[in-house]
Amino acid sequence: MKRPIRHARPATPRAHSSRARLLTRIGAIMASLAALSLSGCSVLSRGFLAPGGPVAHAERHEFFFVSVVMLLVIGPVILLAPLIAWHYRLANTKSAFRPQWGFSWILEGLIWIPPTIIVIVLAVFLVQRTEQLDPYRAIPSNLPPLQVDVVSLDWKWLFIYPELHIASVNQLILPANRPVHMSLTSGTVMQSLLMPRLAGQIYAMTGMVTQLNLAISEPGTYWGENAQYNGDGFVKQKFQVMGVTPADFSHWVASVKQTPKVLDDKAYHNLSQESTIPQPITFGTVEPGIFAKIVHQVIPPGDAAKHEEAKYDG
Amino acid sequence: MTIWHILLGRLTWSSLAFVRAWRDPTLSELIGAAAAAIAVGGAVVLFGLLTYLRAWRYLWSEWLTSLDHKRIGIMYMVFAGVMLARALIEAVVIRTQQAIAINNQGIVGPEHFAELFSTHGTIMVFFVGMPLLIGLMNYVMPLQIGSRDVAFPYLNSISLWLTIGGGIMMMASLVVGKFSTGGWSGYPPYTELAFNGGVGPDYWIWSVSLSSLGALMTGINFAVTIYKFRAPGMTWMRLPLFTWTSLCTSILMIFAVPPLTIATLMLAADRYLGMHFFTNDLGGNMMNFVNLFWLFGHPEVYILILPPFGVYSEVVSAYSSKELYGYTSLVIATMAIAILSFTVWLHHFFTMGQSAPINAFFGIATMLIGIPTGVKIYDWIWTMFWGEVRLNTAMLFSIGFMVTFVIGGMSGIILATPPVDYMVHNTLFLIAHFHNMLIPGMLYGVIAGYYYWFPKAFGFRLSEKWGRRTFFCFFVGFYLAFMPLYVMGLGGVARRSQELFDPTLRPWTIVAEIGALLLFTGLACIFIQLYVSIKQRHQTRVPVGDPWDARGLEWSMSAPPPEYNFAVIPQVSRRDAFYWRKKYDGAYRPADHYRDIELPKNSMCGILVGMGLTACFFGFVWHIWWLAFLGFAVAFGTAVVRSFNRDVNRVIPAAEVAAHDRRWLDRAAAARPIPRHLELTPENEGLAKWQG
Amino acid sequence: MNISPSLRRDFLTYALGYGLAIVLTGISFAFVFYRLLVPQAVFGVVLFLAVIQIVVHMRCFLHISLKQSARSDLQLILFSTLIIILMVGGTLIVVLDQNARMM
Amino acid sequence: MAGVTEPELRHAGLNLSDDPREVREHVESDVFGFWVFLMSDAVMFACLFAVYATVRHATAGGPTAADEFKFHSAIWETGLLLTSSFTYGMVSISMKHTRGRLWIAAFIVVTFCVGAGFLKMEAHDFVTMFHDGATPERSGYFSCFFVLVGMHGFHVFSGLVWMILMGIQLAVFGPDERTKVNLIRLGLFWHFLDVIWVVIFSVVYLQGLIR
Ligand code: HEA
Ligand code: HEA
Ligand code: CUA
Ligand SMILES: [Cu+2]
Repeated sequence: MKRPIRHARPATPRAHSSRARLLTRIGAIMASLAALSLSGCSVLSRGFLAPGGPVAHAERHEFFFVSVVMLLVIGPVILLAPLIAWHYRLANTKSAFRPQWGFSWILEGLIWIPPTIIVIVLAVFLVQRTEQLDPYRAIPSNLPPLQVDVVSLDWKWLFIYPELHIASVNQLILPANRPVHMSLTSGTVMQSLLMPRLAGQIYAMTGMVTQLNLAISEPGTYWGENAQYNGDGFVKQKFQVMGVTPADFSHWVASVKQTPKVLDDKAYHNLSQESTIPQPITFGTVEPGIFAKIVHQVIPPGDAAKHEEAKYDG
Repeated sequence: MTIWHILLGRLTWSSLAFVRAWRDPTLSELIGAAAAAIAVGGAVVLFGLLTYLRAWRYLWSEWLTSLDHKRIGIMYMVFAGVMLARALIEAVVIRTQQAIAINNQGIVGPEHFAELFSTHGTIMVFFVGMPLLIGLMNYVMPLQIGSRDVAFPYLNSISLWLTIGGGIMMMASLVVGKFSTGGWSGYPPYTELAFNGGVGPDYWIWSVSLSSLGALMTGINFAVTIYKFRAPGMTWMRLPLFTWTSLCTSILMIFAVPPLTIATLMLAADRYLGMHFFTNDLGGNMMNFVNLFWLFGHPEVYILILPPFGVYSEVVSAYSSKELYGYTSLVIATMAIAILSFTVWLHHFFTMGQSAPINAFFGIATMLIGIPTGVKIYDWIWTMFWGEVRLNTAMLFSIGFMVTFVIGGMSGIILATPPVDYMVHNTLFLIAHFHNMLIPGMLYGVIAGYYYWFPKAFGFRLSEKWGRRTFFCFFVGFYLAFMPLYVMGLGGVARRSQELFDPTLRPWTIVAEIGALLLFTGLACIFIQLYVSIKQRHQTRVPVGDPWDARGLEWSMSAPPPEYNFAVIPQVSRRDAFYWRKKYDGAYRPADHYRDIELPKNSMCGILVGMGLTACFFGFVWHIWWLAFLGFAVAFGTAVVRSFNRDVNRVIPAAEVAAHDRRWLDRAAAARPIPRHLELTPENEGLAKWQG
Repeated sequence: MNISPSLRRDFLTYALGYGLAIVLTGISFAFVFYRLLVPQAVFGVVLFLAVIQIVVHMRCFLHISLKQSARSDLQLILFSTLIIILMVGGTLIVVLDQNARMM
Repeated sequence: MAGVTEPELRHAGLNLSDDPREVREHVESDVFGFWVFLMSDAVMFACLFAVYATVRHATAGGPTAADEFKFHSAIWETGLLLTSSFTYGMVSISMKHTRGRLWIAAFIVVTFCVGAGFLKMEAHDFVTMFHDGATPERSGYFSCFFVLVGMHGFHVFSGLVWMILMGIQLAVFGPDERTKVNLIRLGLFWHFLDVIWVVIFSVVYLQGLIR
């Protein structure tokens, strides 16, 4: 049951976020993102055509498959239309002219049946692939999946590692070669999580939990973003995804556990204010069950009324 | 609660764009103020000009109050042209922003940028696309089926004024207050009070409501017209294809608009009455909005594409000098598309988390639409086969359409594959897909139809030279502007991004910018073409009315047509009625005898109802309750008063009809029949030579 | 006052419709009030009776018949029914499935 | 015009056999246009019903349907609405068999009263629900309930206003062609509201009361 705790926000909440501040807040992530892409050089290497995990890999495969099939059918159109028009142009007196010709069974068969067959073929693959790539479906592996609880906030991402009792904001560190299972919810409006080289989108919605499975094949640096417009800070809601070796991962976990910050109701409440943050944050301790509390909207969410002053000060 | 509050609701000084720019003179606000200035200035200049020319009376009595479907159609198109200019400038600003704003703020701030894409999308769909097509259907369809008017001329006028009212609201949002930032689909909870307390979403709700109300009434009107007002002998399988697509579009409007009405009504209930349909708390569920919106939204995109399909059918057949290939197939395909379009809406939210079989089902249903669409395209190609193709502007646009549209179809099929959609949903790839459908599909079609029917409506042809220039700009411009977006989308660039952070995108955004500017030039060419054509009209007059050697009934009368369309309602015995009549020498013959013709009198009720409701909704936006009440009272009162008026028709005596018809027949007898290769010369007086 | 046969017939149509409607409604309410079956079955019966009653209204009050006479009306109604089934059925399947997967 | 045959004019109330053919055709298309509108309206209600079905459990800890619905008022409301439909049928019959404007007017008045009775009962229901705290602001469920049932009520209200107008037109013009067409349309509208109500009492009230 949802409870009546969301405070109505007064008029023009998002209007006047100071541009200068936003500018300075582009921060380290963006810079590193840019640097990363520069080294990758081509635009396509930012996306799923340069997959970093099995899900994106399979999706790329499906993309190529459909594209090739479709190119085969639209190719003739692209060629035929101008060619026929040109050949039968008025000025070409050598071409035949049959003004009353308007039907042929053979042609009818040709224009209805092959496309139908192609659609059937595509459909068969579509059913299989959709089933296999259902975001809710676990990635087959002999390792147990790592659980990450994801909360979308204005304008940042909160990643909670419930089994490890740590959390991070705008930075997702994952062990390579181990499946990851995410549970997503939102602490604000609906958003969409997209990690282009790793896994496709799934929406995150308040009061509900959606799921996403993925894995990273090789250690490396990837990126993620919110793809569903949600206000002034939308474009800044991007984050870095790092795939690391298991050893590095344990190392990272241990180092995060050293940090003094605690993710409890109050910290979450601060975090959920509308703001963008310049650097990733980590929490060494996470209050148990906080994700469930967020889903059930037990913790008062951010209050846009104060967002003028709402700098994250944790 | 001061008196000002009662009088002006939540309007304050800072609602005015000028005041905002004065107080906070950033580039973004200044651009906003400039746009507002253009809107206000445009209105003032127009007003002044009309006063100076003493054109008010003429405008009022001949146009604004007219119930003639031809005039209403033209007014729709003029209105759409005005809105188009704005939405197109916005598109150019969007592209410019993305070209500049790589790791910097660019020229417009985040909120302003969001307003831009929201208004651009909303205007293009509701106030450009639909009015252009409704205008075209209004003008052409009754002529094609041999009718004197649409079934409900008065309703037609109300629809027009409701649509214009919505456009006025969109324009008002430039000057007072701000428009929504929630995109053309306005997803809650972002558009709920909790996150957007201003007037923006309210502007969106009410202007869209006005437009959809108008579209719904138009749908009813056209459907009944086609069902009940066909000329004797005009059986279903003799209908011209444009009429078929008009019918299917009308059916889509009738059945697809109600879900939108419900969705916006519920959003309004949330925002105005504190209800909880789509809020985050107290049992609200935004998934219902998404579901309802696309229940409308998907059929809507076919509302936008079916009439252009009809135009292509007419144009390709006429300029190939040949019967349409596969008429029956085309009819079946049209109906199949119309019905299938109600079964695919979920493909807009594959990523919402429903289970795989559901996604797969809707994915397949979506792909199925590819079959009838493909059939249509092949049919047009085979229509050119064994024909004599005149490669004029309209044909160039048609061929450009076939070649380019299939690329958009290809990306559509890619999007229809759920696993791939997970990756490219909400990215520029999607943006590229639908512009690839809308510009080569819809807008090229409108331009082709405009070129084709313009001489019928105004009595002279459009400049071919400028037409070709237009085509060049639109064809090349489209590829430059939108192919880069496919690439960027595959690279994971989210749509609605005000700022980009990756310098490798720069070359692509710059190419796209050039493309957008070229498209803009294309629009300029259209206006120049109109200007040039008007200046040269003495050499391009086609009063007899059949400049293209075309086939439908609409060509069997003078250009421009008399207000009653047909001196006598024609008897139809075959498809392509006029073609056969020309062949067997039945064209240009006087009738046996003429009868009195009854036509609806002009009425200002339409404009009163439309503007009344607009005022009412404007009052809603600003919480000016007295205005809302007053506006409603005017609209309702007008409707009631009109229902007591029994004297709504006027009669044109038979003698007058006969005299007019004779004059036209004499003109035709005096004209020289023109063979096809001379039809672009001044010789062409609108009488085509019979050449099979 | 003279009562022609056609007047009689018309009156009887309305009277029949009225009577049937009352009876059908009564049965519906009785099923719920007296809990004649398990809840799901009761709802099934209620829905079934509602459909019958709609047909009765169509026939007796709205004069829709299968005869050639009111054909364009009938086509229209059948088409609308199809659309309504698509929309309502689709919505229920989709949104209920989503709800089930997100709780 | 598309072949209009004699039997197509069989809607009770249409009695224009003496009028010229063109007039009849016009009447036919006028009525057909209204049918199209009704179907569009039906789709709108259908969407509301669909949403209603999906928010049935979204009571957010507040009152539920079973707490709030009263069996007896649902029965009485249904009875009133059905009766009004029957009495409107008498309007149509009087019109068809040229019983004169007094008969027509009398049945309109009866229908109006019964319809108004329905609205009054419904309003009373709503008020008691408000007192129990079952307001539209309370939960998604009640938002939808009030909008759905309220939308039907609003239609009934519009029908009543329309009846008043038709009464006046009848007095001014008598049953001329346009009045008749509008009375036929009003009849379609009124009977159509019955159909919607049948779904409402089945899907909303009875379903809410089943336990
Ligand atoms: C009909 C619909 C339509 C049309 C024509 C266009 C035309 C154009 N659009 Fe857009 N657009 C949308 C509908 C349309 N758009 C929608 C729905 C959105 C989504 C909004 C949202 O996110 O919510 C969108 C979003 C959108 C974006 C995405 C912003 C983002 O999310 O990142 C961009 C960016 O480049 C863009 C650009 C353009 C450009 C450059 C054109 C230009 O190419 C325009 C070229 C066209 C012309 C120059 C018109 C020519 C005129 C005629 C053919 C008529 C002639 C009239 C007569 C003869 C009488 N549009
Ligand atoms: C006129 C407008 C128009 C048209 C005609 C289409 C046509 C199609 N659209 Fe598009 N679409 C839009 C406008 C349009 N669309 C808009 C505006 C949006 C986004 C709204 C928003 O989010 O803001 C959208 C979004 C959209 C999505 C959602 C993506 C997402 O949000 O992630 C999908 C997914 O399936 C899709 C698919 C299709 C398909 C399969 C077709 C098909 O009809 C295409 C059929 C054509 C062909 C296939 C080519 C020709 C055929 C042949 C040559 C025969 C051979 C073919 C086969 C064998 C298959 N469209
Ligand atoms: Cu959204 Cu569940
Ligand atoms: Cu779609």
